[in-house]
Amino acid sequence: MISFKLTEEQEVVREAMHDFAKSAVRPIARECDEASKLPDAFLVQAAELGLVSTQLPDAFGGGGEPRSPITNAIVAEELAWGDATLAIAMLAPAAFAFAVADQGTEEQKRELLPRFCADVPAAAAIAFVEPGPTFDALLPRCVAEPKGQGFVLSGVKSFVPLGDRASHFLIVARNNGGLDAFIVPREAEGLSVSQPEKNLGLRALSTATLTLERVALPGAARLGGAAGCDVRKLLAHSRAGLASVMVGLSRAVLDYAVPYAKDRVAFDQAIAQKQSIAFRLADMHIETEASRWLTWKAASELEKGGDATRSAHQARSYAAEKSMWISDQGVQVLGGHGFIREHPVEMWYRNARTLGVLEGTVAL
Amino acid sequence: MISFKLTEEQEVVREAMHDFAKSAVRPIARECDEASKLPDAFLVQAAELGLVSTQLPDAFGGGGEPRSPITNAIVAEELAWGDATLAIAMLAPAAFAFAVADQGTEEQKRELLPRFCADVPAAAAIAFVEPGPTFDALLPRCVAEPKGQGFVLSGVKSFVPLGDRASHFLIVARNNGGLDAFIVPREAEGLSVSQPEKNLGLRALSTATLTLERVALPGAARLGGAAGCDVRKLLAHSRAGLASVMVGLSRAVLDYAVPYAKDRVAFDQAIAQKQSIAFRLADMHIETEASRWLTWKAASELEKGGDATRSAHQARSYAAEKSMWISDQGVQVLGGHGFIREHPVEMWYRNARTLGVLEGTVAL
Amino acid sequence: MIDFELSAKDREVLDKLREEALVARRYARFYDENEHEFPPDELPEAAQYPSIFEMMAGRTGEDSGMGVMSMLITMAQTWGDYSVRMHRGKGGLGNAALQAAGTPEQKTKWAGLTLAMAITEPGCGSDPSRVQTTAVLDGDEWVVNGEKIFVTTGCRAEGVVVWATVDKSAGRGGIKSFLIEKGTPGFIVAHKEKKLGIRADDTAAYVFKDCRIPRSNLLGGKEDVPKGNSGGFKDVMKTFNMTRPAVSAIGLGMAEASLDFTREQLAQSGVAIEYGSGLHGQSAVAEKFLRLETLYEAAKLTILRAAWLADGGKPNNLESSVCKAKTGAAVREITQGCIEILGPMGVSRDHLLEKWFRDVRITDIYEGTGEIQRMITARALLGYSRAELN
Amino acid sequence: MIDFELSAKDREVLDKLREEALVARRYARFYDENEHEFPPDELPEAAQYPSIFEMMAGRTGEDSGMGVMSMLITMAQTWGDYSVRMHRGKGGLGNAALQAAGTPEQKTKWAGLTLAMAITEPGCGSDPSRVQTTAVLDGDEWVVNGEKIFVTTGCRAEGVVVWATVDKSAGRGGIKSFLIEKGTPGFIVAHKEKKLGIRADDTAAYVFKDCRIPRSNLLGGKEDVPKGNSGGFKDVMKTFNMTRPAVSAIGLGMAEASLDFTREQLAQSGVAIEYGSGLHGQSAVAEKFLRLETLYEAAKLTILRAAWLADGGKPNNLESSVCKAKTGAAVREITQGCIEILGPMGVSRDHLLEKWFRDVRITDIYEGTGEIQRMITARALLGYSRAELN
Repeated sequence: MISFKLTEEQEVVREAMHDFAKSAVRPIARECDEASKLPDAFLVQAAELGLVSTQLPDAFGGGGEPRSPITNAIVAEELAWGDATLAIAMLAPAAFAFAVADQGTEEQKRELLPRFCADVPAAAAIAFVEPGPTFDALLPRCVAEPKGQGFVLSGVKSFVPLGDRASHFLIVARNNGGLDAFIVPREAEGLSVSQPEKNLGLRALSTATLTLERVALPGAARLGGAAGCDVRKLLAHSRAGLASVMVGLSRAVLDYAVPYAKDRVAFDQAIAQKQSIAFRLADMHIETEASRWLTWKAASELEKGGDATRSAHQARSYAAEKSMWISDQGVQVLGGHGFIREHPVEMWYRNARTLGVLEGTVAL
Repeated sequence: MISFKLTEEQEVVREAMHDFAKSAVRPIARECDEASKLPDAFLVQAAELGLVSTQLPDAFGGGGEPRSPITNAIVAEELAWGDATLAIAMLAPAAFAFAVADQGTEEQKRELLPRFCADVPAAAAIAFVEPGPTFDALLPRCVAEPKGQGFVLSGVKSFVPLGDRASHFLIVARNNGGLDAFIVPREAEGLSVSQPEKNLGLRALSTATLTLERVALPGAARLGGAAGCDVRKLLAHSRAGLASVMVGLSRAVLDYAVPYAKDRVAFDQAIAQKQSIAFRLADMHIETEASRWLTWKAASELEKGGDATRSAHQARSYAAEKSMWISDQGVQVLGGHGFIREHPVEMWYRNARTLGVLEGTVAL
Repeated sequence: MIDFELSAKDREVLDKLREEALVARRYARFYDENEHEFPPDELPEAAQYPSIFEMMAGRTGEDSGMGVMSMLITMAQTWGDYSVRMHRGKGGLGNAALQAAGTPEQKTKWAGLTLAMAITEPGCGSDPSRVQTTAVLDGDEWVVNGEKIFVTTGCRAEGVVVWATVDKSAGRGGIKSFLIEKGTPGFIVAHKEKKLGIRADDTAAYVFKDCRIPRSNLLGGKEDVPKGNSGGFKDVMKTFNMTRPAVSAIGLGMAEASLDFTREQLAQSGVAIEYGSGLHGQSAVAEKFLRLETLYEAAKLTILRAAWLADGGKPNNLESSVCKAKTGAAVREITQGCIEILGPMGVSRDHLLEKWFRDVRITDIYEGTGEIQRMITARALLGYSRAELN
Repeated sequence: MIDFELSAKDREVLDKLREEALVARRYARFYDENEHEFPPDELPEAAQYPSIFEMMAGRTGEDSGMGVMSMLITMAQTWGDYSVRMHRGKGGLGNAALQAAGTPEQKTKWAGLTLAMAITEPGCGSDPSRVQTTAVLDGDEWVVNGEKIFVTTGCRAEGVVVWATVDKSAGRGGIKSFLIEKGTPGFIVAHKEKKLGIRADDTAAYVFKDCRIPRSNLLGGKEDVPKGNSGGFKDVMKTFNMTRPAVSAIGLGMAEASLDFTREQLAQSGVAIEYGSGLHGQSAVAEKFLRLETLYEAAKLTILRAAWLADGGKPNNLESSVCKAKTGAAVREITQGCIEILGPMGVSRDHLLEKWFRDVRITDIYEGTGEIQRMITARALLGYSRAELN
């Protein structure tokens, strides 16, 4: 039955996350961007929210609540409303942990999941993106050759979040014809992790480039073991996650532009009273809504465990295009003030353009 | 040197063509559309303009003026301002004749060109388009197999203008790997010309579907004879021609929408005083201008005889997109009146969408 | 809980309706090319198809709300054709107004009539406050004078709900709606419009010349003219809260038909569409199609959102405008884009795509243009009054 | 005769300038990452490159007009970088104003100075008529008071042309421009803005506190306040007729650089671009690139059109707004689109594409936002006065 109704718990979570975004995220977003740095204190504070552990099995120290992509979509939107960069920093480990919980072998779960339920949870990330001008999520250059009982991994991954602190990476690679994901510890021989990349946006995410020179891995490093894993499912969870972040960013822009436009006077009227501005704000609202509903639809399909490849693709591509457009219009509504760093809009404009080229990094 | 200056002759031609479009074309456009018929009287009247003959060599009875794609672009825009359908009907034979004059053998010129210099010039057309959902100008399905000294032509062409009266068709087909064009008389064995097609727009053009069932042709039927011809050049001339027609259509919409919007009152103001309408009209003007300059650039490259493939592609694709958008906005500006056939805008909307899928049909 | 999956029951109903719609579609071209003809109240095949009421019997709380369901039903029907129906239900826009604003007596009295809605006048488009048609009380009768245009199904309707002012000085406050039955002296159907699309759906122009109707034909019965410029007008506006989503659904059903036709044609030509890939794994055509398909999905969800709110008894004025603004633009882009993809085939009248392109165009115009919808959206967003943003 | 081909001479000049620009580009990232630094007046390699004046020597009537040529020169330079130049020519926006509105004496007196232009104030954006800065005549001196923001090159300029009102009651008619040299008591450079892009190009905020300047520093010397709201203001506006195309060219040069970089990267990855084909012969990436390239070409031609009119001494107020509206939007779409095509590589600061994306953004804002340009375009198109359309 068609319903847009949040459960009571979801209403509570949304409010809590919004408060956190407002009080703990938004206030430090600019300084993190200018410094291109994630404050450790913030990550500790964020850990207390239990974003990762709550939905992990209690057998491994988790909260034992069932994984809920819908709830996670709501969480991601609220946190990203505060700041997309910090939201991804908070959610990246969950992407890794959920992948293991969902598709890992018992052994993989036993070894890895407890780390995310510790007081100071582990940092980890999924590595989907690759450098180079023709990156496509389903056509990675990174390759795994079977060797004996194990694999040898070669290739380059970029835009891996938390590169400065992640203990494990989940690396997507070709594996004779198909796709697979491999759990690679930071200290693996042949893996080199670059200094934080310098990028247009999401500057505080301290993303890294991973270079894999014939990294030898045991067979147990393959997510799902002998059975392997469903990379398209990882991708769908990730795309819906990115879409949620984009919706949060779009809403932030709109919430900032509306009062500005009502306040700002030109030609003896608030610019918001001019149709060209008013109608644009209307379209910004319309597209934020539409993006959210597409994201919720993907999340709800994921929650039911069906194949959400299509709805997740739709949510991400639509939200990417619209969040780009909305942040661009946000700059335009603010005019010169949209171009200077005294206001957050120019940062959102950079973050939107950067988000739009990502895969992986987060998941619902 | 960069210049947008028309020659004095071009200024004169433009004025003459505009007067003709205003007095002889626009007034009958609607009835021709409703009747899906080209009045013979109109074609006779149009012939007196000598659009085709003027730029054909005097050796074949022509005016002997050098072919001028720039002048032809100006002519096409003005006529299409009157009506795109009637403009194409007037210009289609020129596309055929110019192709022969430009790339034909002496023999082909001697046989065909005089027909276009007669008091009642011949009707003829280039057949580029093919039916089917994946038509691409450079990937025709129509094929010519060499046989003895000649060729055997098989395939289907659609949207061939003047199908009800053309005496000759220039048919584009694959010819071992490459592309060629073949002169096919209407009565050729194996060629069947359909009844006028029923289409969304350009209804009065009486386009036909040509079915070629192993049409046997002498080697001399191949445009350019043994040397063959440059189909990309035909395509470039045609695309620049279509772009000119689209520019004329766009200007017609704007010229109609502006006074309407100044006249129409809503919420105690002319709707043209509302930014959402005023700025849209501004964009309609801006895009009409931009389309015209792209078209002139392609025309000027064609006039110099260089390879205009790129500029012609740009002119056509841009003008197609913008004329579609402009006519769509024209309907919106008129509101309910844009949807009823008492006003020409709904016809222009249909014509724009139809023009956008064409290749061939006209040329500069 | 958030859910976008239809119940088995609803799925079954909608699937049946699409079967039916596919049959109705056979007649679509005929009524498009023969503008003077009216589609019949029942198609020859009607006997084999149950009425919607039979199909809907036995729905429970597990199924979607009626508002949501009626949007999906509308889409399923227009997916077949804009005008041709297996069973043509009675009732036009005027009946919605009657339901929304009529008194119980009025609802029962006129229940059986198909009612059109006459708002627009030659001088006024989307601005109802400019209504010039007057209704003057003379004893126990209203005397109506004025002209109306763009009256949907105005020719075949048995009656009409007419907007008229009882007090011009009161502006919007003076606007009331009146029910006038066909055949009433002074009620002239002036002519039938020739249109770009929806040609089987008649659009009439009316003239009222000293047309006398009973005092009781004032919809809602409230004769007093409220101070300020709202009141009676607001009642009238109520009508629009479900018609905006409904009109959006009408357009989107045809947009969906266009996408389905295009997908089919591409598949037959071996053009593959890959949902996993990004820009670098796609052909230009596939990428373009994916964009249009996503746009369809986005618009659909805004419609369902507006309807779902109504089902929950929540205000949906903003969302009704959001979905109409979004869908009105989307259906144009989708049908234009499908034609671009299929090229010459797309503009041929041998197929219905070109008709869908023409038919959807009205949905961004009637029941309030896209501009009006953005105005309403912006006012809500900015907390502006009509005076502050117009 | 209509012609879009450059003369051999002009081609040669522009080719040389691009060589030079490519060298300047080496320094682009440094000044972007080190916002506090000023690019030098001459780069280390300067000796090897002739000045523009030397290069331009010997041009004839066979070559393009100076207006057109200067647009192409601007594009060639910003194709290298927004701020870094091999030889930094003296002169800012203020010098253009001096040329347009100054008296002969003023032109000679201040010829040597680099002049910024101070128009915007904290309270007024694109609406100059709201200027609050005042200039009051006291004996033989003007006393200037007020604040200015977004003063381009305001820190390094040696002087500034300031808009101030001598009579608020006269509205736009009361606005005059004054030349104030750095170091004049009461002229304070308050701070330097941190920006999204064009970081090497300083943007200053000024404060004027009882700043006294000679009576002769009134640009143009006309002290009388014309009736109605035009006059002096119109003189001031003259400045904009070539700066709008120039600002458009600044943005488009960077958009072209983005396209060239993207084309190169795609070519290296074996992505072919076919100009003959339609939708069905292209990959999604190639089709997207073609669209952006065409958009670039379209915008470029609107700039050349506006400049060509000026060369012919024809009014180009409308065309200046047309080209700026078109280009301001085009450069955003082009740089955004190139990043989308190249994906992660596009947002990496290892390449300049992400910088071009940031740098071009200002060109749809300063010298009149895209909205203002559409307003001017619409007024001309509709024959509306400022009062009729605002």
